[in-house]
Amino acid sequence: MRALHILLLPAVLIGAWWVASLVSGVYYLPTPGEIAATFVEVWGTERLLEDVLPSVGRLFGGFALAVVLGVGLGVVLGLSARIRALLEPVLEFFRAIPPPVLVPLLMLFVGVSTTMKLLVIVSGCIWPILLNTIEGVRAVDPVLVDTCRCYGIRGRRWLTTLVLRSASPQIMAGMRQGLSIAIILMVISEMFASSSGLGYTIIQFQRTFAIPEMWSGILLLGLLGFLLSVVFGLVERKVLSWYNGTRAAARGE
Amino acid sequence: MTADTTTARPPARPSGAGGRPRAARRPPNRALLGTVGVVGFLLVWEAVPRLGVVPARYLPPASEVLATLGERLALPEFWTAVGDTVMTWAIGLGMAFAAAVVLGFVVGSVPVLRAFTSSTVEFLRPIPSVALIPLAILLYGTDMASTLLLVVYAAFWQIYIQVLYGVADIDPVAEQTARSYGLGRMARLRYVAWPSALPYMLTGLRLGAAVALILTITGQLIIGTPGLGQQISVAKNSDATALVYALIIATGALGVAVNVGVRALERRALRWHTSVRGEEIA
Amino acid sequence: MLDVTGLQKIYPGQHGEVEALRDLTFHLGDGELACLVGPSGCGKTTLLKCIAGLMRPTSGSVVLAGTSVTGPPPDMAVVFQEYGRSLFPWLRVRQNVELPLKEKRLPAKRRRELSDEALDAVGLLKSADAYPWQLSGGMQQRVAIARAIAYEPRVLLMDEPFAAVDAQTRADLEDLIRTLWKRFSMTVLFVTHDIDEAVYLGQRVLVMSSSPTVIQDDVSIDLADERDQINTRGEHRFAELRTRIYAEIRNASQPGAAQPQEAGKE
Amino acid sequence: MLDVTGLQKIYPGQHGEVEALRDLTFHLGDGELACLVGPSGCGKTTLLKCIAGLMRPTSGSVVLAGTSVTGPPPDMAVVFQEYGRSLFPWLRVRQNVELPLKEKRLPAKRRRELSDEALDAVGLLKSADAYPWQLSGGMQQRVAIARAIAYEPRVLLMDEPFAAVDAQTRADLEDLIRTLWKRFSMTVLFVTHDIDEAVYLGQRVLVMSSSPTVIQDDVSIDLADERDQINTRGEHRFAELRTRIYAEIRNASQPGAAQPQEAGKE
Amino acid sequence: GGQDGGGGDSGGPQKIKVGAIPIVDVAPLHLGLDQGIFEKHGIDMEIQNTTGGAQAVPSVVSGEFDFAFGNITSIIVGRSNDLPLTIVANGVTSTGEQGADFGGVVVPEGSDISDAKGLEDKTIAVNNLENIGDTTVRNSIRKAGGDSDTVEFVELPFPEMPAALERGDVDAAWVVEPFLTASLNNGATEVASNFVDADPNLSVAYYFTTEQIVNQDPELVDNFTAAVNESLTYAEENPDEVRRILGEYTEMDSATIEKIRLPRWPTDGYKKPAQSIADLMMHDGVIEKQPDMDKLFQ
Ligand SMILES: Nc1ncnc2c1ncn2[C@@H]1O[C@H](COP(=O)(O)OP(=O)(O)OP(=O)(O)O)[C@@H](O)[C@H]1O
Ligand SMILES: Nc1ncnc2c1ncn2[C@@H]1O[C@H](COP(=O)(O)OP(=O)(O)OP(=O)(O)O)[C@@H](O)[C@H]1O
Ligand SMILES: [Mg+2]
Ligand SMILES: [Mg+2]
Repeated sequence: MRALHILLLPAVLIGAWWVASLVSGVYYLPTPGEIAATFVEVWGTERLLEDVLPSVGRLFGGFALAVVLGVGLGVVLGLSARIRALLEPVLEFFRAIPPPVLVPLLMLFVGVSTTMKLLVIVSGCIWPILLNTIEGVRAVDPVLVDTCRCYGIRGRRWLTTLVLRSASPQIMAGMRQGLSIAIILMVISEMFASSSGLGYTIIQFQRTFAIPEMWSGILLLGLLGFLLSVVFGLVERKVLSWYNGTRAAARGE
Repeated sequence: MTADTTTARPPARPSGAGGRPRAARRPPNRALLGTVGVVGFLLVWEAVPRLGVVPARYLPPASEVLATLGERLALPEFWTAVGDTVMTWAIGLGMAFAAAVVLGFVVGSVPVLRAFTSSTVEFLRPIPSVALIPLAILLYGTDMASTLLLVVYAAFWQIYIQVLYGVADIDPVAEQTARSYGLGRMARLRYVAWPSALPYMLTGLRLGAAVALILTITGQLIIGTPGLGQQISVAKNSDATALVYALIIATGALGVAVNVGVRALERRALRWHTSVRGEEIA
Repeated sequence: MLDVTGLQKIYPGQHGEVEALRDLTFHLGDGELACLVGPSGCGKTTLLKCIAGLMRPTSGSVVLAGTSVTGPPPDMAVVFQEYGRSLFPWLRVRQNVELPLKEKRLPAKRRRELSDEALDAVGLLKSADAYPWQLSGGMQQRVAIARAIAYEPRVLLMDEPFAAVDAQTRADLEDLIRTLWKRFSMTVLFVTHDIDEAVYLGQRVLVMSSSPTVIQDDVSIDLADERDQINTRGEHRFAELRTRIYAEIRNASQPGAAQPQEAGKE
Repeated sequence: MLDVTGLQKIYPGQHGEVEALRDLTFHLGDGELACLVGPSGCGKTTLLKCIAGLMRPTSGSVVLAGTSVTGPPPDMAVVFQEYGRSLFPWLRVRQNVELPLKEKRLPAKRRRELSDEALDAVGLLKSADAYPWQLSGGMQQRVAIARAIAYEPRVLLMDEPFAAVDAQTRADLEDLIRTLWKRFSMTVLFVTHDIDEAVYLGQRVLVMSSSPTVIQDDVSIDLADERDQINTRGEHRFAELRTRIYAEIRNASQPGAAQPQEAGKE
Repeated sequence: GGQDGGGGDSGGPQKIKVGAIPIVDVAPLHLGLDQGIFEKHGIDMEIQNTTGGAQAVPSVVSGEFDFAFGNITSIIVGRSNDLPLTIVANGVTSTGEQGADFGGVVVPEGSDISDAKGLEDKTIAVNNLENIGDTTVRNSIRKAGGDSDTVEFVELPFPEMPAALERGDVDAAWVVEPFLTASLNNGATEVASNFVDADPNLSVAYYFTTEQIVNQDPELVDNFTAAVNESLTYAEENPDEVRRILGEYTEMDSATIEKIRLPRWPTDGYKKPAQSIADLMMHDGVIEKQPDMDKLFQ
């Protein structure tokens, strides 16, 4: 049943695509068959090791950094209306700047390096994490806040047992968003000052009109996203077991 | 009787005069603090090139950039570009929002649909809009529609996922209350699911609004559809650094304006929500 | 009217299951007012939710007015034990009360009438424009009650609806429920912890045992139909019934309250 | 020990302010056990929160053990009226009870001892590993009580702590509170709606008027210190006190419950 | 001149869209429009700013643009991937003078690299990998007797190059105007003129369209070619006009416009150098088969 859930819709969509590409015969729309064939050929072991793995490594690095920064900053901003009011316009300003424009600025400060690529990833995927953390922290149940205050629960324990835990459903929502943005930004970060990497390879295919190859790269990105979301789902289920339990319990399941 | 002379620090805030006003408790003046933040940021920016942290050639001081921006503001082309950008942005965001909210609610409230679509969603979400550029150009050429495609695609997922999480976060007791009073599906959607998901949705709107703006600019930058992004691209190719930053500021300012709007909406729509009411009551 | 037959409810859980209800069977006639008492954690809320169609029993059946309950039946109102969470924080008090009436497609004027009446009955007319979170616990609970009575249901289920209100208001509300019950000839199932209340209110009192839960006793309350707070409670028969039920409950809760951890391990 | 002087609390609001407390003054000696009764919505919870330092009064002062209360004082435990929401849904029952003990830096063994004892006292030892949302309403409330007593506070504030538990358990818990109070010589302020309970438990009963709220009466309970559920409640003096307080409350709630909409418009 | 244009029967000038990146190279196109040269040839042209050949090619293929300006490698790569691209006119040509071309390899102030051979083992920034920059720079190194395989190329947009160079992120950069002048102003030194090394008459970019358009509307194509050629000549003969028009369609400041080096815009002899580029691309493995040069040019 689960397999059916996962596979049915993709199968239908692939079928539709196949028909569409056969019928239209448009140059930019190869058939799924061609793409699949190219996929195997293009992403053989060598590219996998040289291009894909380092990219995925940077992806994780950037994402982890974004989580730490986003949650940290989000807690501070969520707790203090004052600091939030102070920083919000500046943050919103940066949030509105497209990564391709931001990259030169980053390069100016940190140079052309892995750090820059990590920062590009952070610069994009931090926002959903940050915003969701802020909202989650702001929405902590006031009765729980009072409970902690009375029992003198402060400092780290207060942070971990009250604030982070009760914001965790929102934080997880933000992280899920952030994860797929991180993949997107991994590609964008490799548009600059790169000569290898998954993103770079796809862009290069695109520039050299190697269309089936380009689609196979997009396919790989999608698969990567899917895989990561499955892993993320497992983590989420563990972290939010209390939350899902609450809901299921109230529904009497 | 207001002040209490026996206590060193009267916890009271007398309603009239005669007591120390509790500055720390008054709701912060958002506009004022925000302005302080912006001014602080500009000062840092002014200082960085002036102190030689980075050469002013590549990062002109804020004052110079603002001056350039000031000159631009007088030009009609600038406002045409802003208009184009805002138009693309607004249409794209509107379409993405409508689609995401409708689909999010439908899929979120029907578990079967959710189960069947989640793998596809997770597959499609991480596909970068920039990778779709050739497809966009092929379909719509370089006019606004191709940038719109990118905008809608990227902003849609942001809002959609938030709505899904929001719909899942409905308090079961509230939901059961509604069901037991015979509220039908539509009524539950309208009176229970919608307000419960609203905080998530508004966060989604803020996320989506920024992403839409980003892709509007990126599309103009890369595809070359008219707007601020295209002007940035022209300025870059002409090595007009100060102008590039001036245009970036204009872009960022648009983002700030959008956020102010959504925030205002949020304060109105979420008056009842802990996150908002907490700010009004000490 | 209401037939509960062999009802069993087992909550699944990671650390073993909890058998909240073992085997409940009882019948409620049309227009009857029955009170349900039982030790804390014995499964009263669970039973109510099953009857309301909000929860599927593990086995057994609930039949209401001839049709088997699978979802919330129409013309039923429920006052939840978690009154605070059952009010919609985004709606004002009056809107909370009127919401189900809208769904009934009553005209605005009639809705207004009904909500005015109900809020007045629970003493909250003046707070009609406040948000629920601006009210005290007892006031919130009264809003939930007002919502239920404004709905003019055929079946009224109430889960400890007076837990948070003061003695005086409680007495008033008890009389209100009895009045409404007579006026609209509703069927009422009323969960309470207060045995005096159960005796005063009910035509029957169902006593649930502690877990594994069954109906331990079904006491018919043979007090006069016209009751009043001072005289009825002063009657000798009242004291007798009260003592009897008290003893039952004492028996019932002897082995200790239900134990989520253990049931599954048996 | 506790001095409340001229306490006033006005809630701000868009549609006018609500004066929940007008002018409260009373004194509680060290180790006293006082009960607080009053009509629903009169401001009992508000008062408790002001004493607990969770809310700033609009004017007036609260002085606890010589120091003015500006934030929650140490060694104080509170059982909230919204018991369900005061438990951490992500912590198991035992973890909920032990959390404040951790903050007190007690060693794990001692924590375990205290939580075992407290859970046992409220009859929930078997549910120690369940999550709060797996418990019934009454059980949740008992967890909140267990958390408060395991903390061994010097000052214990309880806001209708027995509202959701059954008569039998309630009686047991009443006795438990009295035992603990004597053992640790805590100062206890206990909000309840049940006048019998107030008389049975307290050394004093403070009666609050309905809004605008003042202390309407301060009844000293001159029953013997050793109380038991059957004999004490049967005493003549008990009935007298009960009747007196009942009359007071009846008076108090005469003008109708507090009215958030109106107070500000005066 | 075909005064009547393709839509002769409808009378008015024929509307077309041309994609061009807003840089010095396309000055003739803007001048031609400005001077009414296209109008004279019965063409009502709209110039759409693009961001480079890679974006222009799909737009032309999809029919969004009738013509576009694109660099030779993009066109050759497209052609070798079976895209029906056809070159209709010269775009821009190297000045052919060593050290005075409109593009070249520069090294930062104080670098010990003094010629192309010195670029061995170094990191060089180019705007696009596997494109005209790296192929011709490799060629320059080989010509200077160096080993081109040891060079590492990194991709960086032209506008970021001067900064990257100054910071030492790269050892050298291949830049074109106006960034070449900007770098030289910052103290950089020019160490190679890679276009000149490849072919003194190297045409870096062309105006192109698709075979469909050539087949369907040969008259339009002829008109366009004629108009472009006339514009190229006009630009070649009036450098001041070029500098004037640069102030209009770009954002360069007047000081820069005065200083930058202008390319050449000849109207013939541009086919042969394309072969040199194709050869270099074959050599570097950028393409796998020689494109059909006859089909490439109309
Ligand atoms: N979601 C759940 N998961 C596991 N066990 C549950 C769940 N909900 C309730 N229970 C268990 O079922 C039993 C009955 O619960 P229920 O809420 O019906 O009791 P109740 O009679 O309403 O008690 P109270 O008077 O305290 O409200 C309890 O032992 C409780 O622990
Ligand atoms: N956040 C708030 N905003 C505005 N008014 C409030 C707020 N909280 C409480 N009130 C008002 O203050 C008054 C006192 O409330 P409080 O909760 O203290 O009453 P209470 O005595 O505890 O009542 P109960 O016995 O019903 O719990 C009520 O009239 C209530 O409407
Ligand atoms: Mg219950
Ligand atoms: Mg209260």
